[in-house]
This record gives sequence, structure tokens and C-alpha cells, in this order.
Amino acid sequence: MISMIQYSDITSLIHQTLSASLSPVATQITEIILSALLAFIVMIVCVIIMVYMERKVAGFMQMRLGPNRVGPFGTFQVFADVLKLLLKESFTPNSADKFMFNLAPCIVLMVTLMALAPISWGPGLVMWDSNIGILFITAITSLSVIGILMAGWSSNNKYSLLGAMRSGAQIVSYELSAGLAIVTAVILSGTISSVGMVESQADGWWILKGHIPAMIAFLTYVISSTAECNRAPFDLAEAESELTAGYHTEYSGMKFGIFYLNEYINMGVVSIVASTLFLGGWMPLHLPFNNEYIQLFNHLMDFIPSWIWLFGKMFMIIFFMMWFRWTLPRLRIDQLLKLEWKYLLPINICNLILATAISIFGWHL
Amino acid sequence: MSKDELKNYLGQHFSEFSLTESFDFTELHVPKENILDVLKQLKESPATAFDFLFCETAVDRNPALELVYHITSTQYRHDLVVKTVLEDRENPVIESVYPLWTAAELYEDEIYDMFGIRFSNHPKLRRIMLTDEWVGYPLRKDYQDDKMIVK
Amino acid sequence: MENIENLNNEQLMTEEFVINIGPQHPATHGVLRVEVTLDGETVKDILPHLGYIHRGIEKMSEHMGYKQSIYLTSRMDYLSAHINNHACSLLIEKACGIEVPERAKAIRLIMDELQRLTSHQLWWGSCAMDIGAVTPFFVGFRDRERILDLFEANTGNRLTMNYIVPGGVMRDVLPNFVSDVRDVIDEVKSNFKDYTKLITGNFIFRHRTQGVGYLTKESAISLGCTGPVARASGVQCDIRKLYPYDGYDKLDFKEITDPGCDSWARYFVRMEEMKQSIHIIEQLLENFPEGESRTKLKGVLRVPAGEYYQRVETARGELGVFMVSDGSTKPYRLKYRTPCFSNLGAVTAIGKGLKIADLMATMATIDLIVPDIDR
Amino acid sequence: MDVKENVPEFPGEIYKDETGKTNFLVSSVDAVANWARSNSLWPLSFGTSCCAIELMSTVSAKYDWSRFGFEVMRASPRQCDLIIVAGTITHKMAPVLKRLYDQMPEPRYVIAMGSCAVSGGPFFYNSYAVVRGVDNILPVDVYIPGCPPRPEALIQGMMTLQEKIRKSKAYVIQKPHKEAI
Repeated sequence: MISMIQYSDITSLIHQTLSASLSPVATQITEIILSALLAFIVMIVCVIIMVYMERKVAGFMQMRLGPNRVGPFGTFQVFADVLKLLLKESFTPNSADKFMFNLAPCIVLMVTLMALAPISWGPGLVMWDSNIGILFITAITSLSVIGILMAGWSSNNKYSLLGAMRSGAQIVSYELSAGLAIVTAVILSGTISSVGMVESQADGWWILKGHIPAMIAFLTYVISSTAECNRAPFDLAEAESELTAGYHTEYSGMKFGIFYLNEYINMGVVSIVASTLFLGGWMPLHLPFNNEYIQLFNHLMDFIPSWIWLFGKMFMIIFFMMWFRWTLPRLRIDQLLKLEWKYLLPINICNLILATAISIFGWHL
Repeated sequence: MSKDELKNYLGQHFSEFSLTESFDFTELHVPKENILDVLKQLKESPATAFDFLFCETAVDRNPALELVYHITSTQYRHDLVVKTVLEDRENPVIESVYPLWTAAELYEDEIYDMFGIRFSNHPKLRRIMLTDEWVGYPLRKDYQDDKMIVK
Repeated sequence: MENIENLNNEQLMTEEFVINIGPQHPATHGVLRVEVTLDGETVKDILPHLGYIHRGIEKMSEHMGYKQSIYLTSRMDYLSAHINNHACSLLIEKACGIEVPERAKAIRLIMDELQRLTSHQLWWGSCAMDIGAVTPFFVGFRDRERILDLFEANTGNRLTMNYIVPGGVMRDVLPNFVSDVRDVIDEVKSNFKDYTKLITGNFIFRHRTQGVGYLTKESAISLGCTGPVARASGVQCDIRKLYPYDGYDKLDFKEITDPGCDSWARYFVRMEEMKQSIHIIEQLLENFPEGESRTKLKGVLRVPAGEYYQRVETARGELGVFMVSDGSTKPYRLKYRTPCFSNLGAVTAIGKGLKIADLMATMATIDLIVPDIDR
Repeated sequence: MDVKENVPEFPGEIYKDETGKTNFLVSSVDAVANWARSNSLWPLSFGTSCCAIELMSTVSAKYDWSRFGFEVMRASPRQCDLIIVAGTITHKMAPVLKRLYDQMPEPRYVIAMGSCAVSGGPFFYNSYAVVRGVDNILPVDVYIPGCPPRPEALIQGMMTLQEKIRKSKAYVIQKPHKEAI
């Protein structure tokens, strides 16, 4: 069926060499550390690319050149930014609640990194092959509100309190339509585990097979996940023109760097989940019909390695999110909540009913 | 109505005040006490309807302080300048025209800040331009600041 | 902490808190401090604090000659530098009875209208940025740079030109001035569709501005508002129509008023005014007169004693220059009635009851220039 | 004998032995830290009067200082390392500016843009409210004359600041000799 490189034989090779020399508990721990490090490094490289891409895309959309002086074509610009933030003095305002002030960025980053665990990066390449992967991701991403509220409250600054309250209301309400969109995908595919989700799209992506409900669920998921990452046009939490810098006004140096990093990792995680649910994750494009030309096309698609598929879809969705940011103005807080509760939620519920009907009668391909 | 119609209208109604002619506008000189009700009549009477106070300022004629009101009507588009003179230089006080035009609040804040003229029944009289602990009123002719201002 | 149930009502009563939209804030476009008392997100009371950029221009002009104090006016409302200098020059010409040649009048009007265009383009960019969209800022500046190149070629500077002086203009324009202006005007006209595509037609922008920041006609008049802010509430107050100067009466253009009274009306009035300015410039370019561009004046100017008042329509409203002169070489008292000072009253009148985001949108459409307020 | 070769993009030298194989990059901590700091100066969006308009023109598409990496204009002083004093500073604004400067994290730089910030400019004579020059309040690194200075002059000022940072010692806070009031 899929004749691609099976990463599972690489992982089992590593497992044998490790278990040969170490006790089973030690191999387990080293494997966990190794895979966590690998996922973290892959995500950091994606963030570096995303930050550079954001500045170049912004420049492209605003008729100007992005950074092109630091390194060839400005590629070292992001390293300069990160290094400068590392070297910056990051102090804690003395009127701030010190413990919570310093804990907030760690919580926010920890939460988004934990969401990386169940994601299937390739055939046989997954850190935690659990059968409730997608459920785990929805639960974890809703925890980032706590970090933001802690940041807003503890920096003892009126603007950051306002920003934190706004982002609290926004993320909690947009969790709803994101969760419902995920439930629609789960109903269509029947599995909750992310590996099973990708396998179920072996004979075609859900967005093609699940036609109308999958398309609606994909659109609402992208909209509500843009709101969850606090990105424009829903960036009320750190609205530059109103609340100077929102909930991270008082953060400087690497603490602000962590918030900046977290925004991009969150965007990466959300777009990987969207591509896993609807666009087949690392699964190449296969068409469900089985005459021999289509089989030839499916076979041909397998030659493109799986990580190109995964990161290609991810960066496509990220490009859309950046596109939103540089064209649309910002919504007001009551319009934002009205959009969620009065429009996105009813659409999602009807879409859910439609999806169940289709999956019962088997109208999806 | 045109300039001379306005002039003889003012001649009839406010005959006790002197009426002069500057380069652009006709000027009505009103003593300090009845400035508020003269302006109220000018604003309320339908014939003149001066509902737009576009400039209120003060001029330091060295012994005395002179307050100048430039008013116009958005219906008839005729303009008038009303002037009063305040002899007392230490603490000049005059009625505020805020009840007639809300624009006067900011104008009179600035006049108080620059000339030191106090306005009774003004909603929130404060030093708007300078810091609160500033000494003296800069736009007066006898303002002393030898370090900054070279005569 | 006793449990919540028996906490009676006033212990749970929420309390308003005061925030400073302070001297350094992206939305104030300058150093205006607005003290806002908030109940949650809705604004209860607004108190502006000024003076952070008060430089005492009126006191300085009392120590300067008549022609010297003109260059200070372009530091007041730096987005209508030409029009401010034009006001002072007209005042001195009226007071001393100086005759200005036809060509100088036409050049002055073209420069005024181009300045109004650049001011509205910058307003359009920063208004969109206050409401959240960053790209229009760059689109607005692209057209503005085209016109600034024109200013720089003919007058020598991009922002504070000091080009209009009593008696005409400082230097005659370049020979290919008319064709340059025509190219720039055609380009700006063709870029108008970008403005509608990006912001005017944008669904979110309409929802953020329609029905927000309501300024009734009576309160606009009693607050002394002038310019697009008053014309968006239906007040006919265009000085170019009511008290025409330097040949405005010979040109045909519409005074844009809109009974809408809300932020969208203020936005619409300024966009239409841009079109009218282009129309005016085209008419002026058709019969561009030849001849002298300046009448020579003697070095030190003495204005006959008396009080003079000159009104001019800048991009933000009516600028009035009130001068008392005692016949010496220095003005006795020079008062600038600036439009933004009275338009600031509109912010406090509208602001009560709005949300913070609407307060920013309203301040963006009222278009305040802070050095114009503080002088 | 080792062959040293300067890297155009990055402060350091590539060491190659004569066969040209073992090449590794050697650089000093100062050089790398200053390279990072000079190439990512995040200015504070602070502008009081006409120079702010020329600052906005420099941000816009034609002059585009985002090529140098300055485009991230933060509104809160905590996340900035450069304050461009663009415009006149009056006596009422001076304490606010000093507090803004104190709120910025340590490796911070000040550019006095425009003759108002350099020396009080057109308001030097006969103005009772203007501070004659920002160096009475803040330690200024680069002065940019002009009223208002052209966008190219501002970019040249930023590049001179970058040069100054590259030559400075990374872990010693050097303030100009004139101590701030």
C-alpha cells in the first residue's frame, strides 16, 4: 500500500543498540530524552524558518524588501535577534509577583511543547504512539490560557491585565469551535490517535474524501486556531495600538523571547494538527479510485519523501496565517466573541450533524 | 446679515456699549460685569444666532489685560469680536462662557495658564500647558525668565 | 476569607481603574496624555493632559520679526506646513497691502492642495494602523513619497518647506513642474483603487467604524470643531468656500459634508476631499499663468498698528492667525487658533461610553497632531 | 602554517591548514555579542514632533530600514534596546523621557534625531519650555543634525551606531563622559 521508507526500522535499530549496552529502564529514559530533543530541535529549526519567513512575507506584502543585510539574503537576521535577546538584561519589576512572573513563560512554553508528543512526524516516527493523541492535543493547548493569565496578572501593570483578560476570554471561547472541528474529523476517520488518523487517509485526504463537512471543519479550524495563537486579526491580547504590548509588556530579554518563541511554536503545532486532520499529515496525495492510471499516480506520489509532505502542508497553512495578519484589521473584543458564539459555533454544530449523517450512510468516499 | 446691518442692529440693542471697526471685524467693547449676558443674548437671539466661538484669547495691554472673543454664526456667516478689559492685574477674575460654548473650556484653560486670568464657574480650571509648579504666567509682558529669553 | 455567599453586595462591587494612554503610546501619534477611567473595557471618563510638546511659539514670535516667525508655523502642524506659512503670508500681505503676482497665487494653491493630499494619505495609513491593519501604512506612504519628491525638487525640503513667504513664493518652480505634477496626480488617481480594496471595502474596518464615535451637529458646533471632523457631522465650514483667498473663488470644487456624524463619515469625508484636491490641482494646471513669482519686499517689515485676523483651511480644519501689531518691527501679540486644539474637545465629548478599541478608532479618525494642540 | 581568511558575513576567521581541509571558525565573545547586538536593534516607537514623520518615512517602503533588521518597533520600553529621541523635548516631557530610559534593559543606546533633540534647534532662543539638547537628560550615542533630518541621514546615523557597537566592549557598560543629570 505505501512503499515509503519505514522509519520504524531505524528506531528499532537504535533500540537494539541501546538495549544491548544499557538496562531496559535506562534505554527507555535515553530514548525519551533523544526523541524529545529531536522534536525540540526540529521545532526550533521550524521556528527559525517561520520568523525569517514572517519578516520576508511581511516585506513582500508591503512592497518592501525584508531583512537582507545580515548574512546572505538576511538569513542570519533571526540568529542575531535570538542571540541579542539571550544577552539582554531581563529583569523582574519589583512590584511584580516574582514567582508567578518568572513561572508564566515556562508554563506557556511547556504547554505548547507538550503538544508535540502525540504528533506523527513520519511513517513509524512518533514520540508517543498513544491512541488518544488528538484528544491529548486539544486538552493541552487549552492550558496556555493559564500561562497568559499568570503573565498578565503578575506583571502588576494595567495594560497587561487588560490584555490577559481579553486573551482569556478569546482562547477559552475559540477552544469550542476548534474542538468541534476536530470532532468532525474524528467522526469521519473513526480514530483519535494521530497515527491512525494519518493511516486512515492512505486512500485520500479527508478534505477530498469528506467533501463538504471536511472543508467547513478545515476552515473553522484554521480560523479558530489563528485566534488561539493570538494572531491578527484576533491579536487583541497584545494589540500594539491599544495596549502597547498586551500581556507581555513587562517582560524583557529572554523572557520576552520565550513568549515570542511560543507564539511561533504554537502556530507550528496548530498547522501540523490541521494538516494531520484534514490534509493527511505526512501521507502523500492518493486518489481513492482504483483504475490503473490512478494507481500509477498514487505510486508516483510515494517517491516524494514524507517529511516534504508534512512540512510543505505546515508552511502552506502558516503562509495563510501570515497572510491574514498583513491584510486584515483587528476585531473589537465584542465582535470577536460574537463571531465565535453566534456564527462559528452554530456552523460547527450543523457541520457535526452533517458529518455524522454522512459517516452513518457512508456517503463519504 | 451683512456687516452694516449687523452694526446698526447692535447699535439699537446694545447702545450703551461702544462699537468700533478693526481691519476685519466690527468690535463690541463690553465692561467685565455684563459680558456673560451680552454674549448670551447674542447667542440666543434668532436674529444674530452667534453659535460658534472660534477663537477666545487674551492680549496683555500692559497695565490692563484684554480678553477678546471671536464669534460667528453658522447660519448667517457674519462675524463679531467682543472685547472686555480687566484692570486688576494681580488676580483678574471673570465669568466663564463655558455654559454657552463647550469649546471655551480648553480655550480658558490655556488663557489661565498663559495669562493667569481666573474664570469663575469653569468646570475644571487647571494649568494645561505648563507643569503645575510653574511660577509666573509666560505670555505676560512682564514675565521674567532671563536664563532662557534674550530680549 | 469568609465564603462568598454572605459577602454582601458592595464588597463585591467592581471598581473603576484609571489608565494613562500616556505621553508615549502608539495610538496618540505624539505626546498627548489622555487619562481614561475605565470600567472593564468601557470608558467612563476622559481627561486630556497637554503641554508635553508646548514650546511657547507665541511667546517666541513676540521677539522675532514678522517674516522670521513664519518658519515656526510649519513646526506646529507639520503635515500642513505649506498651508500654515500661507496663512501668515496672507496676513502680512493683507496688513501691509502687498500685491501678489498671479503665478505666485497659482503655485501657492497647487502646493497647498498637494500638502493636503500628503496629509490625508499619512492620516489614512496611520488610521488603518490604529485599527490594526499594518499594510495600508506602507501603501499610503508610497504615494506620499511621490509627492514629497516633488516638494523636494521645487522647494528644497520634504517636510518643513518654508516656501510660501509674504509677497509670493521663495523661488520659482522648475520648468517641467506642470508635467511632473500631472504625472504624480495621474499616479495618485490610479492608486485610489488600492485604497478602496484595502480599507474602504474591508468588512472588518466597516464594522469597526460605522456607528462608532457619534458627534452630533450641535455638539460639533458648540465644541468649535472645524475641518473634516465638523463636516462629517453636517456643518458647512470650509474656509476655501466661505472666505476664499488667493483665487479659490475662481475654482469649482464641492465642499464634502456628510450627515453621518460617526467615524465612518469622518473617514468618507477625507477620502472624498482627496479627490476634490486632485480636481482642484488639475484645474490649476490647465491655465498655469506665466510671469513673476515674487514681489520683492524690503528687509525689515513694519506692519501698520491694528488687529488682523486671517483664516485658512488646513488639512485638519480652520487655522486662524490673530495678530495685534503696534507698528514696530515685532508683532505685539500673535495668537494661532489651531484646528486640533478645538477638535481635541470632540475626543472628550465622544469618548464617554465607548470601548477602548473604539476610543482608539475615534481618535484615529479625528486625526490630532499634538504639536498643533500644544504650540 | 595556518591560512586565515576573513568571513564577510560573520565576525571571525576561518582557519585552514595548508591542505585546506580542517577549516573551523574562530571568533571572540565580544565580536559575536556585538555582531548580534548591532544587527538587531529594536527601536522604541517614540516620536514627539516633526522628526517622527521622517522616522515613519524611514520605516516605510521607499527607505525601508527593515533591511537592517530594525523593523521590530516595540511600543513598550522593556523590549527595546534603542531609543530614538525624534523631536523636541520640553521640561514637562523630560522626566517622562528619563523614566522611559530607565525602564529599558541594559545594553541600551540613544540616538538624538533632529536639531531639537541635539541642541534645542529652532527653539534655542526665547523658548521658556524647551530642554536645550537631550544630552542634558540622557547619555546620547549618536547625534543626527537636520530639521528634520532626511531618512537617509537617519539610516546613516543607525549605521554609525552599529559601527560604534561593533567596536565597543560587549560586557563593559561605557557611557559617554558627560554624566546625565
